[in-house]
Amino acid sequence: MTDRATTHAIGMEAATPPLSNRHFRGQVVEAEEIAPRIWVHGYRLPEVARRAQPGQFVHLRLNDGTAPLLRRPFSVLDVYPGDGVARILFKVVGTGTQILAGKRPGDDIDVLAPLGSAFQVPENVRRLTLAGGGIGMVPLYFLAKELTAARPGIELDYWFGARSAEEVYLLEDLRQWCKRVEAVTEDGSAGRKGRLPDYAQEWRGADMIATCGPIPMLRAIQATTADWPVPVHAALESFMGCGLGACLGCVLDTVDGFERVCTEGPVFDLRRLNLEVPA
Amino acid sequence: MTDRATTHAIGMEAATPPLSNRHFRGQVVEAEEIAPRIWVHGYRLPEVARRAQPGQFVHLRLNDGTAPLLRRPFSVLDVYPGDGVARILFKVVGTGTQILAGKRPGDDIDVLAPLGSAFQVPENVRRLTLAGGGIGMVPLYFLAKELTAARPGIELDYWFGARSAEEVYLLEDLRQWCKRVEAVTEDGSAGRKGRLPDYAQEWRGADMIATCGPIPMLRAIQATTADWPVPVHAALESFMGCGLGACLGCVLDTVDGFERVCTEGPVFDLRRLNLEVPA
Amino acid sequence: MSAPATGTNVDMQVTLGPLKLKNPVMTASGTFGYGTEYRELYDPAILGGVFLKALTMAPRPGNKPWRIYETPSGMLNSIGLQNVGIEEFFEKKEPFCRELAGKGTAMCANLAAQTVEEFQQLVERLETTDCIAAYELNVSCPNVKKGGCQFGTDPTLLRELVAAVRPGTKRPLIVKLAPQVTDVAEMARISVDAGADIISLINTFPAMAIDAEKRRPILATVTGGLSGPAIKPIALRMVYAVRQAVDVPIIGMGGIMNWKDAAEFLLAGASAVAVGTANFVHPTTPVEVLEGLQDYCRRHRYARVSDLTGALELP
Amino acid sequence: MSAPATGTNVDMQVTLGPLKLKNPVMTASGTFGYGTEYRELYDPAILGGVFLKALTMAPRPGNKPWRIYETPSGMLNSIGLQNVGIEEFFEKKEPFCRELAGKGTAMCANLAAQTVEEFQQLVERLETTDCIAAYELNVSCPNVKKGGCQFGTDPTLLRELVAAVRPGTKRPLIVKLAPQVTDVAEMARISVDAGADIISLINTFPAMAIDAEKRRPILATVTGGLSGPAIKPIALRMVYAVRQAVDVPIIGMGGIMNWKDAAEFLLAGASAVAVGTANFVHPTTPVEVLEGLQDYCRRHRYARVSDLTGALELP
Ligand SMILES: Cc1cc2nc3c(=O)[nH]c(=O)nc-3n(C[C@H](O)[C@H](O)[C@H](O)COP(=O)(O)OP(=O)(O)OC[C@H]3O[C@@H](n4cnc5c(N)ncnc54)[C@H](O)[C@@H]3O)c2cc1C
Ligand SMILES: Cc1cc2nc3c(=O)[nH]c(=O)nc-3n(C[C@H](O)[C@H](O)[C@H](O)COP(=O)(O)OP(=O)(O)OC[C@H]3O[C@@H](n4cnc5c(N)ncnc54)[C@H](O)[C@@H]3O)c2cc1C
Ligand SMILES: Cc1cc2nc3c(=O)[nH]c(=O)nc-3n(C[C@H](O)[C@H](O)[C@H](O)COP(=O)(O)O)c2cc1C
Ligand SMILES: Cc1cc2nc3c(=O)[nH]c(=O)nc-3n(C[C@H](O)[C@H](O)[C@H](O)COP(=O)(O)O)c2cc1C
Ligand code: FES
Ligand code: FES
Repeated sequence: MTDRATTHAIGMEAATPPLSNRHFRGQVVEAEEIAPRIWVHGYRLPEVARRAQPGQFVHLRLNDGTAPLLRRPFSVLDVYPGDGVARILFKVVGTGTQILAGKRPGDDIDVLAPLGSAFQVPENVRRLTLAGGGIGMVPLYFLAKELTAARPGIELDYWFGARSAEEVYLLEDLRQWCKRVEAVTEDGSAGRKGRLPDYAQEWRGADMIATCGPIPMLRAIQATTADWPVPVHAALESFMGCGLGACLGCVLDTVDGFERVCTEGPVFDLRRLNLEVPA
Repeated sequence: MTDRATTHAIGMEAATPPLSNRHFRGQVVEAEEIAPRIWVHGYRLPEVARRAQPGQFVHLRLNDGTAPLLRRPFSVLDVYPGDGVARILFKVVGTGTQILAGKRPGDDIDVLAPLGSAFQVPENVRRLTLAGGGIGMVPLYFLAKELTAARPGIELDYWFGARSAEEVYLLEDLRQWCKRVEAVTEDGSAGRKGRLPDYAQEWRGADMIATCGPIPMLRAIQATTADWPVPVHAALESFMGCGLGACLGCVLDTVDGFERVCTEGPVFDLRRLNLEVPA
Repeated sequence: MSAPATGTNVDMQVTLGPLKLKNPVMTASGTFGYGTEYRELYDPAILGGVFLKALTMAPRPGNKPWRIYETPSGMLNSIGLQNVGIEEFFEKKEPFCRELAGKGTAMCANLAAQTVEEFQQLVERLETTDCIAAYELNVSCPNVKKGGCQFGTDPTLLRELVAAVRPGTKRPLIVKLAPQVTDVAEMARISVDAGADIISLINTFPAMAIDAEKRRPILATVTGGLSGPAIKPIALRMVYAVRQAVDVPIIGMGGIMNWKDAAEFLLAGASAVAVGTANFVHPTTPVEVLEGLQDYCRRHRYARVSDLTGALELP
Repeated sequence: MSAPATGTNVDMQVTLGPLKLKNPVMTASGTFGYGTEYRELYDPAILGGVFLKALTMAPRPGNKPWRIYETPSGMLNSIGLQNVGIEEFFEKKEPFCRELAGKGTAMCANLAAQTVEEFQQLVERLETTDCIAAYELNVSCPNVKKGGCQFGTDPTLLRELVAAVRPGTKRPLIVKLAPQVTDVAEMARISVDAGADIISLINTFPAMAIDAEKRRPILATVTGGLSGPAIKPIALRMVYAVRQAVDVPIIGMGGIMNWKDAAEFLLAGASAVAVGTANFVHPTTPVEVLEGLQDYCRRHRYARVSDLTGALELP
């Protein structure tokens, strides 16, 4: 993993001292619209760059005002510990992400991070299928990159689900790390036509499945893989309040009762989840 | 009055069609911080540039969100009808003005304008004293500029009140138009020391006084000039809702009952106002 | 069934008991003057209805300034029912009402009074013009010491008032409920039992702002009424609660800023909506709400906007 | 008089009847867990007090998701009193409470129950630990079908509850009032008459959000409680109204985001404040409120922060 001194030049300045072990003020060092309404941001956050693991998220404050009020959670896309930079990838879907998309290199950013659980890939996994729907690709991108560096020889299959060709991105990076990269689009404009779960049978050979995406997609994968003898882990989303485990606002239903996406999650054993509610 | 083709270059593009006779979408064509926290903005608003008169104001929407919610009123600083540009000058005092200060040339701006009453200078006025406190200088600047163009030979005295030297600006422009320009600062760091009303006796020779500034200042001027045989007109401020006369939120007390700053005002005969409340 | 709104195949007409509106978009009392103030911005005749600024028998000067203040996603007002009084209304404002009424916009008088008798007098006087489509009893203004607020918070007084006003008119009678009550559904039930044809809600919430540096209340009246997007979630809940409690149509309001907000009120149970504070923020909001609702109906394949009312699917 | 807070000559201590706090800054129930969740961000021992997450006798799973949603300058929640139950509290959470209590932070238990008896049992059980500084009766949670809300809106039930709980403890008894009542001052009076030492307010407002495109309520429970800056003007007015009605001290809350908001609550009549939703937005808000209030007192030459209480000057 090479650090990118040029792109992250601003990141080379002295970092703002951490506000605490989990609360940082960083600077935007990279802001690029890589596809329509899809942005990649790099933040100078040395501690986060050192500590964040695939699946974990950052909880961003968007403005100093009261609307939007709450922070917004985003999975970590990857980290450059040498530069002290952590990156996210996000899609503009509402007010908060619109404000975020307006930030420019040099702007400050207030971050709680790294938060939540990470993907745990057992040592014996030789072949891992990564199945990301839409921006669900983000934590899996990080996972692919980290595993490639940490476990030479591991075989990665990457399945990228999207509505159409223009919502498929960063495939070049993924191809560097993965033996097989498949795009699946609803309109067939890139790769195969259909939805990710339609192709789940092709993941049969994997020692583990790691996935992330909309709840209907996860529900379908849950059904298909129900009796497979391999771990199936998923990164989930939820409306979040604190991000710290205090408000109990972000729970999902599991076989052991309600669990917090921000603390026990976002990465869960998919089979433990009851995804009937909500949709 | 020369139009400034260079500065307002962006302004030469085709204007957005007016939303109505009073409601326009314009573009920022100039944005300069001329003194600490004091900004001059130029907007491409051909209709407003044609119609606005000294004393009138524009009512600006700051964002698409709900906080800040209400529009903010700003006096017109001057207009360049040839360029189709109207300018304002504002001080950053809170959230709204902070957002406004973040706008850059090319950004859109949503404006209700021109609103309110204008300074009416009787034909027989030969010598006019203009007394502006702080950003109260804005409508008087416009008035000085317009009268210079429209009534050659009129004698203008300009008194600029401020806390200190750094809050005194645009004196060069005023000196072009006014026979006498006096600064009065509370700390004596520029011009005379004290507050504007301390020098009101020096305005005795004028045929008319036009003033604008904080209510305590206006109250003092009201007291001093109470029995002077000349018109004393003032531009007032108030918290504003609609800006259009509908909400009845912006009233001040007058000898004839409550009157709306946005409709009957902002320019009032100072003697008609009861300025006891509010402070 | 009437012709669908121009240029669309969605039927925008709504029938609120005895009150027919050409579309469900109205403007809220006190936020639209007498309709004249917005003429330069768009033609108010496109509106389904207009709630006029509150009328009292005698002219009222209103409260001292400051009267309004901005709060997070909301605003406080304490206008104090300033209005020209019923006689000057007839002299100066009635002609424009007549003009709009002639174009099919329902002009609804918002009545404010301190006594049952004054409410009755207002109705009696307004019965003499045919340009008023309905009466809205403002029993909920939080901004006058003695100005009708007690009617909105006291079940017994409310019942007496509505029952006393009812015989005075055959026109639709709308009761505008106060939100600062323990059980808004009960107040709706009482109003309907006593003869109300329609319930409108919510009025503003009693609220307060303080200038910490000056250590003084900001409004001259100390407290005022909170309106705007801040209260929308409360208003939606109240419309939903009233919808479960009574059978008469509801006019919903409170923080409507766009067509989406309006759709939410309709889904929660309102048959029409009124735009208030948004008129100050973005004066063409009612026009955009109307267009947005049409488009929403088209996308969701509702032939009539009235099909939206109460169409919320529960979990 | 105790020593002034470190590094300043302002006396930050406040005395709320029987409850002494080293400073007037607390955290609101349900927004700060049991105090442990924020330890990585700052030392909660700097706080004057902490209101623990609501406790019930049995563990409660809470409501189905979605439980929270953002609204203009506010948020809805419908947690449904999820908590570990009183016994697991003793096993797992009590040690940290003890630690904070040992450092002089008043740990206040927030009690929720469906019956008078369960409230009494909670008090009885908690009397066995000396780390609890006070009890806050949560009679106002809008998010459970049968969860104490009726106590907060029914004067008779409220009186009975407070009178029944009072004899069970000599510790300070705080009643947390529901805002969705016609006369909050009256509910405060009743609480005080029945034995409350302190009034805290406001809890969240019953409210609702709808997904217009899906035509469904967003929260699984349909309605939830509104908190945050949106409700601050309403909360301030209620604190001010209660201040006129009763003599006992008030703990004010509702949308406090910074020291200025906190100062406003003190000026309106509160003796202490609690930070709620702001803990989610900016977790170090309580620290900044504390520093800001100290600075405010210095600038305005108040020797004691307690001098701010009710210091509002009326017009
Ligand atoms: C752990 C976690 C990791 C995430 N990682 C990413 C990521 O890497 N990239 C990315 O683009 N997005 C990610 N999201 C989703 C992202 O947080 C939301 O898209 C964002 O908060 C929307 O904010 P907004 O203000 O623009 O939208 P809003 O205006 O608040 O809402 C717009 C739409 O998004 C939905 N929405 C809003 N907030 C959430 C939420 N927290 N969860 C689910 N739906 C929501 C709303 O229902 C609405 O339909 C993640 C969410 C979680 C919980
Ligand atoms: C007719 C008119 C003309 C004006 N012309 C100018 C001008 O040319 N240049 C300029 O800089 N300012 C002008 N103002 C004042 C300007 O509107 C306010 O400074 C601005 O609205 C503050 O917005 P904010 O969000 O930054 O402040 P806020 O955060 O809303 O408030 C900051 C401070 O400003 C005060 N304030 C806010 N709004 C108003 C208001 N409408 N009237 C008085 N005080 C207010 C608040 O009490 C507070 O102390 C004018 C006001 C009026 C009514
Ligand atoms: C400035 C102002 C004046 C108002 N005057 C009246 C009034 O005279 N009569 C009345 O019934 N309601 C009055 N209202 C309440 C509105 O009609 C409406 O019920 C309330 O503002 C909620 O809607 P909104 O949030 O969309 O503004 C007034 C509201 C505002 C903001
Ligand atoms: C997520 C959440 C959970 C809450 N849980 C409780 C609770 O368990 N008991 C209680 O009395 N109040 C509870 N409240 C109410 C708060 O304590 C507080 O009264 C209210 O949120 C208003 O303050 P705020 O606007 O600063 O948040 C909760 C509020 C929130 C936002
Ligand atoms: S977001 Fe608060 S507990 Fe998860
Ligand atoms: S601002 Fe609405 S009447 Fe003047």
